Amino acid sequence: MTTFAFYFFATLITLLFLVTVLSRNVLYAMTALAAGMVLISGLFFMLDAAFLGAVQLVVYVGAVMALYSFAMMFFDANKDIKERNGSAVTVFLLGGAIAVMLVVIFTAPLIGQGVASLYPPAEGATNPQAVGLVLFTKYLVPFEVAAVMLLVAMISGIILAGKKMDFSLSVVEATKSIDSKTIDNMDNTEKKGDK
Amino acid sequence: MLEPISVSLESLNLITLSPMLIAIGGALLILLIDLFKDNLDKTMYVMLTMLILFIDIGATFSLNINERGFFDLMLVDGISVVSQLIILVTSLLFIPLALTASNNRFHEYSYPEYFALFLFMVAGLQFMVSTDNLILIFVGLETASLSLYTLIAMHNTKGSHEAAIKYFTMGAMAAGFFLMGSVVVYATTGSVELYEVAKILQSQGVDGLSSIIAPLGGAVLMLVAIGFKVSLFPFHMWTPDVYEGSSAPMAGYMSIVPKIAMIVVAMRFFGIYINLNIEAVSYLIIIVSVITMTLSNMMALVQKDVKRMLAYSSISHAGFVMAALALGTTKANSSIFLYYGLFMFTNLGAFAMLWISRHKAKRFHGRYDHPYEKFSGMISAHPIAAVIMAIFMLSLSGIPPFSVFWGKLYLISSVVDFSAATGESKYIVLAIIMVLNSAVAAYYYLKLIVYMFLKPPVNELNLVYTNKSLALATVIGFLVMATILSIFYVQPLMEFVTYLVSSSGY
Amino acid sequence: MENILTVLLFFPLLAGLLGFAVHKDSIRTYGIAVASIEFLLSLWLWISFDMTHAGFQFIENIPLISDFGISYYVGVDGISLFIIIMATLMTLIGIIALNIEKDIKNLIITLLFLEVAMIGVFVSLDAILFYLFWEFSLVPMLYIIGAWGGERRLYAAIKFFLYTFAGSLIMLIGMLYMAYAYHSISGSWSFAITDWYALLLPLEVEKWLFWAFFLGFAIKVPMFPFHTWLPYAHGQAPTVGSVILAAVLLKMGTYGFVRFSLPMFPDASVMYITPVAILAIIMIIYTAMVAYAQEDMKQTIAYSSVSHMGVIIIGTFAMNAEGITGSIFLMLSHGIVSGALFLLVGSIYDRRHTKLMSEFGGLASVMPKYAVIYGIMLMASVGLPLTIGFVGEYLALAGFYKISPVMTLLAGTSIILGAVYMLNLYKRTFFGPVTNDANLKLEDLDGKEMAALVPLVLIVIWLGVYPKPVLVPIDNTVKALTSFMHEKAQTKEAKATILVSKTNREKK
Amino acid sequence: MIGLSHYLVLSAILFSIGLVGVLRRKNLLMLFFATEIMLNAANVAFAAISYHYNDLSGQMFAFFVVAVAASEIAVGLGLLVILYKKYGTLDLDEFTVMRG
Amino acid sequence: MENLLYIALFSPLVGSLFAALFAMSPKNIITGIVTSALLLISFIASAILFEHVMTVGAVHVTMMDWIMAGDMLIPFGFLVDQISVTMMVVVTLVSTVVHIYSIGYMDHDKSFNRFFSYLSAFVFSMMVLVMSDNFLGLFIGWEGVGVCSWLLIGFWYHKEDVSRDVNPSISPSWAANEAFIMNRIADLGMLIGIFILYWNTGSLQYDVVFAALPNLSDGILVAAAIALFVGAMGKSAQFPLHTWLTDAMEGPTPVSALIHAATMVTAGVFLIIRANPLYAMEAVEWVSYFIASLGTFVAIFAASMALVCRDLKRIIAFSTLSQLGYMFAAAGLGAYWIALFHLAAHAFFKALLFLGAGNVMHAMNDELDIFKMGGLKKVMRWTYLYMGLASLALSGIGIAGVGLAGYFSKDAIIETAFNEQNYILWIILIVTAGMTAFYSFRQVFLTFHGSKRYADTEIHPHDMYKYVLIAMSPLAILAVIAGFFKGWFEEFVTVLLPAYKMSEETHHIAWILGLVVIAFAVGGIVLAYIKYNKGLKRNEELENSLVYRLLSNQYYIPQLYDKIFSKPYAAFSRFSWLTLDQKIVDATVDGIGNMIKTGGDNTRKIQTGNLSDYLRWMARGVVLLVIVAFISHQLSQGAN
Repeated sequence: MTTFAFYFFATLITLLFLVTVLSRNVLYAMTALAAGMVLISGLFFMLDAAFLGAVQLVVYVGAVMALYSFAMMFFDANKDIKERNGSAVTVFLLGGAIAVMLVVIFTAPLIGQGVASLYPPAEGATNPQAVGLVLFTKYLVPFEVAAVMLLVAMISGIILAGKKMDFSLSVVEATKSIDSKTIDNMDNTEKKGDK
Repeated sequence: MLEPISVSLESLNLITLSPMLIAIGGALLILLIDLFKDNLDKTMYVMLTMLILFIDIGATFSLNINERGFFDLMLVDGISVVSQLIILVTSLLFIPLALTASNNRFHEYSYPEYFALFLFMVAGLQFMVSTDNLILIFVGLETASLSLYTLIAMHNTKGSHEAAIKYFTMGAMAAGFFLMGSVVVYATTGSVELYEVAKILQSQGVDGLSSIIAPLGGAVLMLVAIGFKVSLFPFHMWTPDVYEGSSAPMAGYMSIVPKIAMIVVAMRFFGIYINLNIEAVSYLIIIVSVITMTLSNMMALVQKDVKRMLAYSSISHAGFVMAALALGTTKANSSIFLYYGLFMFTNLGAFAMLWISRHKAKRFHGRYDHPYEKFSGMISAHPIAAVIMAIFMLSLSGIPPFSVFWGKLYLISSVVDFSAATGESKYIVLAIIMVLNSAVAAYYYLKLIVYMFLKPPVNELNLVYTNKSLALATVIGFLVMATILSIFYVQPLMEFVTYLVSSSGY
Repeated sequence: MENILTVLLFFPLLAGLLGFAVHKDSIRTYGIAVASIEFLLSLWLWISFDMTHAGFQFIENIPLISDFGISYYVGVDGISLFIIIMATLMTLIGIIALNIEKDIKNLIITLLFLEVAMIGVFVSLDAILFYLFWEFSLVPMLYIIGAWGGERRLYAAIKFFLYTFAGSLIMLIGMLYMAYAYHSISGSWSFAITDWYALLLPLEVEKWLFWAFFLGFAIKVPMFPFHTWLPYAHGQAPTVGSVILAAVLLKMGTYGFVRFSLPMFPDASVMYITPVAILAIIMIIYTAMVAYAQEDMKQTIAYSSVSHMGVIIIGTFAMNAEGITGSIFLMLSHGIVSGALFLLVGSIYDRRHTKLMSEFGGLASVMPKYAVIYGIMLMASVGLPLTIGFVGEYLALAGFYKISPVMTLLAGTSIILGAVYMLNLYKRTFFGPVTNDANLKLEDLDGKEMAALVPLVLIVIWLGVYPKPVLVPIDNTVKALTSFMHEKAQTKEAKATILVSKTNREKK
Repeated sequence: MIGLSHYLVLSAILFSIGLVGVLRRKNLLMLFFATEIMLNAANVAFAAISYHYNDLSGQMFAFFVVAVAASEIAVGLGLLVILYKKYGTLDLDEFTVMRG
Repeated sequence: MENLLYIALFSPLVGSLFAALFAMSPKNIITGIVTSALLLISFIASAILFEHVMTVGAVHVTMMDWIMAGDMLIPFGFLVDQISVTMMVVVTLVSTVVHIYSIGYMDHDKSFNRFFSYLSAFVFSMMVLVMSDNFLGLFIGWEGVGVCSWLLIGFWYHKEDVSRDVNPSISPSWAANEAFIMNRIADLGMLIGIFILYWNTGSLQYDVVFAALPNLSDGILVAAAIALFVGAMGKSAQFPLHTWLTDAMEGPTPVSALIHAATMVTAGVFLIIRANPLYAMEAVEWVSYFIASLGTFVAIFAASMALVCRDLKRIIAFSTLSQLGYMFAAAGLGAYWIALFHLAAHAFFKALLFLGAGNVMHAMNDELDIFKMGGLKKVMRWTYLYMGLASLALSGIGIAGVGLAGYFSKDAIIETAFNEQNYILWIILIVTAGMTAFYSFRQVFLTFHGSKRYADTEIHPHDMYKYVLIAMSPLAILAVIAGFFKGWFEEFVTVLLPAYKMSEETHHIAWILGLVVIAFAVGGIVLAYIKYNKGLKRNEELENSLVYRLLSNQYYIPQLYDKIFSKPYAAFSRFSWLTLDQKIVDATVDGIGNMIKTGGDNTRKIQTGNLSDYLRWMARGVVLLVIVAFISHQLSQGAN
């Protein structure tokens, strides 16, 4: 049963992600991505990581995909995008080579066989409980840092998408030929403006 | 039912968190102030940030070395303290560069959030160096990186956007490789804490080809991520573009701070391999660093823009430093910090000199802000500025008695010592390659001096120091003095660094 | 005054910094005054120098970077004493003869900084301190060549800088290795040369260290085939630059051989006498021929410098007191003579703005004083007895004869070939009818030029006739050096080759 | 029986797919999709190893990766917005002013 | 006596410096007078010293230390013994005469003062050369006379270079350089000799060196002897370093008289005589024999060229060369005192001959071609007399113990050759004696006898100033009577020099030998008389013959040197500079620089600015790292 489920999920995820990567249509790509993410959460459930699976569903399919959808609309990108892919061969060769390499690494005998678990799930706890136990003791600091990171991301998003970025104080876009005087004037007027 | 967890506050050793908490708290304070009061002048924020950094430095100094805290997650050892100090001091020198002559000259400083993000970044980097848990390293790294991308983009020029997106995208890919590296490490040892990893590898042994594949693969994947941040070939490609696109002080800052943080991570991570005598990793690092310093030197040679040249030069300096990292001796590791400790004054100074002459319009070249021609004949127009810039260039090229020379000296010495101690003459070859690279590098630093001192002014658009202000002059003055008088503080610095590095066993 | 060396070293630095405050109309006089004081200080050094004492004197040792064994460690012995005096003298002469109006303030200040670096190299007893001044000397020279030079000055300046810089970096590796070797034996770090002297290295190590140092010194000397930066540097440099370059900067290389290579690696030095001597002989003969082919007076003198430096190298590797003393004396004499020759070429260049021999001819009738001084310097350059040039050249060759008669014969062709190109130069420039009308109205040397040149003429003759006051201190130190080397040498060949002079043998 | 290596190989393949996407995409938005795939690939591996060792660190790691991914998207999209405003395109072939 | 020694030595220097003070001012007769007077003082001092040496013995002083390095200690030491005092007297005497003569000769020259300065400086150098008590001191003088000779040959430096066909010596400055460089070549040999002696005897003092000679191995002795002789060959213009001497005639005639006839060129002979203990060693016998043979060869070689020469001064120069050959022959055969005697005698009559030639030149407006002279004996009676006498002396005319100086000295040499049973040398020397007589008188007859071939020019010859002619008289007298002091001289110098006595047999047939020589000499004179007394009859056929052309072009040796030394040297120099130095050595250096730069240009291309490319490079980097890691692993495994 698990075997079947694994292969089912694995094949499907692979195919969906391939669509994401290869499709010319943003909409298809995004849909396939979202679907892939959902299926990955299936894998998580299979791996006794129920909480992670839930987070996966909530964050990815909920938050991330929503963001992407808004972005897609903003960029008006639901049409086919012409991409000049000059060297497909190189790309696939590289991808293949790295895949082979990773496979070799992962299939190599792992020396950690039989290593004692450092943070086993607490006895008799459900997965979310166990996760919570570790997360709020050992990993409290990363958790807080992650909170800071999300704050940073929020601020960044606000700033970058904000109106204030529409004009720039840092440059004078000089398109026509300019002579030194005008520039000095520009620099000077600015100075005066400050006072 | 689950047992309640009881944790004593002392065992958490919260003091280990204090420096980062100060930075984060400071950032939040700035955000709060911004929330309640608009239109405060940037000078207020600059000073506030400096004060916070100052307290941060104090907190860092008061840390006890070789302590763990918070369920052994935090690790305050020598290299953590010394790298935090480098990060903080550089930040302290970087922030006042915001005080340009007129208030609204540059976009980023019009945001109070700029300073908050900056402090978040500092905190992220501090986390990154104060732990040996890959998870916290990753989260710290991402916190710092995301802040940094924004800080770059906030300069708000076309170049800065291009720079930010390039940096961001490559950073995302590098993050992927960091994760895969962590996966390999985790898969191999069942732990994401480096000290545990080291223990397990030590006890299991890594003999034979089959058992080394995974650790070696992990090292390769990690090296991609580290190489990206430290800018090693061929993961360096963002560097020149990002430096060119971002503001000059930011470029100078980037050439030191994120790198030193990542180097600490590399030291922790590769230290495991080196302690296990896996020579392949040393060779790997050395080969990459040699390629890095050589190619970036060659590319720097043909640049037309000073800032871009400095970008390539900082790549080559990073390659230089990485070579020492591969040795794993105490001296080599201390020399890295000594090097950056001395390099930061000079490099930041050089970028600051570019900064004060930054114009809003590109007056000398369609694309570049600081083409060499801009500095032509500078000695007659601005003799003092020319001399200062020349001193920075001489220092960068490793001419004694300026600061970088001492770093270089100690660093090469560590390579030579290693060779002599192990009897392996190939490390002498490494030393020779390193010095020959210095000689090549001297050419492009010299080129700027040649333009400043030996060429007549060719452009009627004379160089104006629009950004010059007392604050900037003070910072640059300090940097120049630190560069010139380095001979007098190298001894205590060396003593301090060596003490810190050796006390935690690196 | 125990700390006279420190005063000597930092006086020009201070003067240079204060010089920024001096008005540019008065800077010339200021420069002359400062350089004179410095010269007098160096003379004082000579007077208070204990001639009978072979070791270092006026030693000062202040730790700078004690964890790494770097200290401010200075001192002089018979070998460095006179080179220092020559450096201060040539700086003074160079400033007196200065004929540049453009940015003269910068030039004078640069010269004073250069003087610091030059003196620093010769007083340093700490390898890193030595290296510091060694490298730093490139910077003012770069500026002098690049800012006041001829048409291709940038090329010349950069080539000069990079070439010598690259070479000395390899030397730096050697120094670091030495420090490590010292560390591994004694347990502490030291870059003090005197500590290094005592170090007995394994032969293999000695060998490659020898070459590491060799490269640094050889490029500075410059030895064939590393010499090509020199003609450009000289060809493009302003007069004062050439004077100091030829007189002092080149000596740093040969001084390095005496100070580092010989006492530190006696076995390797003996082992590599032949290859080094072959290079030196090629350098002597080949560059003498190239000098002969030159069209430009200054280039001839530049190449002749290379050729003469070959003799110095030969003398240094003679491994006996005669040769080494000779080569040190030759350093002094070559410094003064080539400095004077460059000054002379400079004065004609100032008048006619060309240095091509074909532009001249018959100058002897138009500018007799000039011709006389030129003639004296020329004769000193070709090593006429009773001029300064003979003593060193003779002793260097005589010393090397002990090593190899055949190679001495080849090296001795220097006296023939030197005469060939020098006389050819003199004939083309000074003899024959005045063919070029522009030369008819040339004025003879003026007071400023005479003030610069006449002292040199006097020195040339004085030290040619009575070199004893200079030779004796040099010789004392060199004798001590050879006996030290003899004692230190590990191989039989080295012990046999390094000759201890009689007086020192008797002492034992 | 499905073992650890199955998951790891799947992870490797997914990672490579993501990588191929990163390498070939010229549209930045779609390039970001590919980076998400790379991060998810790592998550699969973490979860699997965590399961294999019966150790929660992997899940923790995966948990933080998700957080990072979310933050990255926020910043990344912010950057895309400003780029789109300034350049009017998301084609990365257009952003090649700085080179050499 | 020390003071006298210093007076003799330094008064010429004082004179020179005094004249030098006026070097750049217009002619000032005082310089001539003062220098001459100082030389006279020097001469007197020398003469007193001569007397002192004869009666008391040698004087040896050490003035001060010169060079001290290692074990080498070289003082300024001066030794006045039989050999040096002879030289001193000869040198100062001839110099004094030449100085006084020059006051007249250089009368119209604008560089009058400079000339005297040089001339006195030369005398000083020559005095150092002969008086020094060590080899390096000798070398000072050796080089010093070389420089003065360079200055004086090139005295009229303003003359321009002309082709060899017009003037075989090209120009004074060219000739000066040639002389200097040729001498330098020999000097290298001499220096090597000095090195050999120093390293094997530990000193350069004559007495120490000579005392140590018996302890040295044969090889070293031979090497030292050869090296020193090479030095002597240069200064005394022996084949193949002889070409400079005739070219040196470009200098003012007094210079030729003093330097290139009487004094400097004999320095080589002096050296051999000085180093007689070395050359008398058994081990170096064959070197000495070689010296004698070379001397003999040069004697006839130079004489042959003189036979056809048309240049008044060059004839005398060739004859000088020839006579130097005689001296070397004598020295080589071991008859050092005879060589010294001929040296002294030759100094007198050759100086006289040159000064006479100077008079002729003065009269003929510097015309030197004897084919354009003739019939001068009426207007220049004194000169005619002096030159006739000198020529007779040179030819060695005399009979039965009565004769001119040359008769005694030269005959003795020829006799020595016979005495050594070296009949080949003997015959050659005799033939040379005949040739000497012929060319000497060819010159006399063509100059003074026959028709006035200068008649169609503007020249109005007249004799020299009286005081000049009077000043020349001591030389004339000595040329006549010097020979009578032969026995006395032998006694004087053989205190120091090895005595050389003819064997019984030779002594018996000495008068026959003398007759043979006289016969050849007279034969030469007669032949000259027959051919040239009536005037010049040019024989086109003869002049175009191979032998004649060969001789008149000095066997084409200067041209040959030009072709095989000068031109290739210049060409190779240019090649070294333009090709080796610039295209190979320097181009390599620049090439490395350019290579790095080109490398930079090429590598830079990977930095396309395109994000996709960057990402791909990152991926390539991963693959690259894997490969490198694998190789590194193999490497480290291989190493362990």
